[in-house]
Amino acid sequence: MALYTHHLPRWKRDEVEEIKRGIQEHPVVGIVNMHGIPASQVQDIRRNLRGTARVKMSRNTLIERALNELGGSVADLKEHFEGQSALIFTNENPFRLFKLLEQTKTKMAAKPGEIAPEDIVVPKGPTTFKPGPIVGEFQQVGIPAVIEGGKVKIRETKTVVKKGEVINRKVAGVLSKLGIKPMDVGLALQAAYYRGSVFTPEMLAIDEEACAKKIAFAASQAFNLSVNAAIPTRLTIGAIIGRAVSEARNVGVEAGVYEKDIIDLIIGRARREMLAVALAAQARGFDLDEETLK
Amino acid sequence: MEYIYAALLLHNAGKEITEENVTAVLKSAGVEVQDARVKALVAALEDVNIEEAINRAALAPVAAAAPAAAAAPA
Amino acid sequence: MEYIYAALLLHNAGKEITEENVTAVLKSAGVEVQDARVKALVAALEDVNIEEAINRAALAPVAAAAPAAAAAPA
Amino acid sequence: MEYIYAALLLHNAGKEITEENVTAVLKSAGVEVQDARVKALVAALEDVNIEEAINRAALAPVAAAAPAAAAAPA
Amino acid sequence: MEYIYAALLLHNAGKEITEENVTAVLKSAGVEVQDARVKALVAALEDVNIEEAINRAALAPVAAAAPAAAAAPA
Amino acid sequence: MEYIYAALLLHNAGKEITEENVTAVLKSAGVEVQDARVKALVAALEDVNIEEAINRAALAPVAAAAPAAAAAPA
Amino acid sequence: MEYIYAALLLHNAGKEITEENVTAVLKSAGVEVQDARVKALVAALEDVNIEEAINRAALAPVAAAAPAAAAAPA
Repeated sequence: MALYTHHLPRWKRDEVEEIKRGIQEHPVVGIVNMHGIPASQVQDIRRNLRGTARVKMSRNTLIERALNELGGSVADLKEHFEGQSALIFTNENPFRLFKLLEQTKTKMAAKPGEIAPEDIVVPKGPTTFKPGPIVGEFQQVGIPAVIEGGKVKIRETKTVVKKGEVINRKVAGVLSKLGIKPMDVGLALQAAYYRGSVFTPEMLAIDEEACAKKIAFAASQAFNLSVNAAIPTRLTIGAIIGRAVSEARNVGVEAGVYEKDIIDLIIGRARREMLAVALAAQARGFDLDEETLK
Repeated sequence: MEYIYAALLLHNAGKEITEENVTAVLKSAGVEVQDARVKALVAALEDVNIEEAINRAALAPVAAAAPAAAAAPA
Repeated sequence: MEYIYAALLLHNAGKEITEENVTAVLKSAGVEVQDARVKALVAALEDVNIEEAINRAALAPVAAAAPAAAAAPA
Repeated sequence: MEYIYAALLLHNAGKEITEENVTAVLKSAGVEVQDARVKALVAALEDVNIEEAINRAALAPVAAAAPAAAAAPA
Repeated sequence: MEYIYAALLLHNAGKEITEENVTAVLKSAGVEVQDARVKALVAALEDVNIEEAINRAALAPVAAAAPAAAAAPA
Repeated sequence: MEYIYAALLLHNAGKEITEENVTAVLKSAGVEVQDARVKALVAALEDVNIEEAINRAALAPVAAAAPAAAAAPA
Repeated sequence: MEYIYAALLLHNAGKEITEENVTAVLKSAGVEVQDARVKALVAALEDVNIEEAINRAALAPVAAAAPAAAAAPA
């Protein structure tokens, strides 16, 4: 460590110290990739995060040095460096931080050489282009185009780049002409350090819809248990009564207990049985009288 | 369900549903008739409009099923 | 549909559905029996699994009601 | 329905559904018991698997819903 | 469900659903009564319109099945 | 429903559903525990196969009744 | 599902679903609490309308069996 210190110019030394302080003063430290984010958007993001999280941009070498000097498990963050990294400090928990950063993402046009974050689909339908070289450009990237009513029309919906594939120059050009913005641009959280552990994006992405479903599912189970075990609660007593009544009716109808309350159900059941047999008989040549079918 | 079939048979034939008639029909089919069940049946049917019960039975299930489906996505 | 009820009654009573039996049940209910219809019914039901048809009706009232409605104009 | 409730109460309590037991339960609830209805109830339930009957209609509609559609055109 | 049936029996018999009455009915059926369950039941029933719950059950069974199928993929 | 949720939490955690455990869980959630309800809960669950009971659809939900009622006039 | 039940217990008890509260409830049930899961749950529930999710369940309790398989690994 002493070795590093001696060789660092003053401003670098200060920078490293500032990074170390940031890490020590916040429970959560994230690594984000700033690569390809326009400066204007970085400013927007900073503004959106103000009061919640602080973005610290620096050279990767200096961040690495700070992490090395601190040592311990936080240094594991180094393994998640990618592109042009920046640190993000917050007092929020890492899940919340991940969610916040996802929310700051916006859609941008694709640049040649970028990787498609999802299948890029060009929908069929009319365009505003007049006939010209554009038709050839479309065809070169596999988009079937025709001229219709003096305008270029895309004949069928096409997936031009699959998720994970590189977007080449020609495709990028066509997409930009069509105004398709496939890229998610924003601070991508590479990893977050929290209380001795490094969390990856896969661990941090929470599916709220799935969570709501689990809640609903758990509530159903509780409802079922309460009714099936006949444990009355304010919420379920109505259903429990209903169940008991249904059971009693079922038994009564099934066994043919001729009680006033269910005699109409029994009549209905007999009538349905008659109809079922009548229709089966009809299918085999027995003429039903009109009354039967009424 | 024999007893109710006998009753509905009588109803369809335009005959009154009395203990006597129900018993006769059941016997004709070789059923060992239990008086108590006949009595209970006739008593239960006393205040019932059979025609209406039949029509309700035919209509109700279909009608009930439709709104139920609609409620599902809620 | 007296004829069908008579058949169901016999079926439930564990009796065979023969022309003789159906006629006896119908007569016991005061129905003026048409021999041709009895013949047609007995012939038609020969190939019908009544138990299955009944169970289907009991379990699936919706299903039973639907074809009923559809069949109505027939 | 008192009579049926009494029967199910006994069934749930693991007791036999006899005329005597049903009568006792009904009386304890202050019901003026009609012997014929008790007899009819006990007779009707004699050959019935109550556990099955309880669950049959209760569970069946779920399964029935699907074939209902399929059966409709039949 | 014994406790519930006891309550429904009392309700149908026009009697009040009190801890005392429920206990008496359960005992008449030979049930070893647990006071806590009786208390919990009576308390839960205080806020419920039983008649309404019963009527709702009468209407619901058929309809209840349909949303199940629709909701299943959720 | 707190009591039910407490029971399910214990069940899922592989712990026994005893009065003591249920009480502890409820207290940890800041619930003012009523001993009688805990007793009733534990007693009711004694003979219940919880796994089965939670997955078995409970019939006639309150909500399902609403559309049924709408269909009633049919 | 323990974590979900803990959350629902707190919700039903009218308590806030915070990391601290969830942890306390889980511990009271003898669960070895994983900090990260508690955090993930609380963060996820921030944007979930629990009341709505519960009501959705109340409407389609029958459906519970189906998602069971899907939810199991959770």
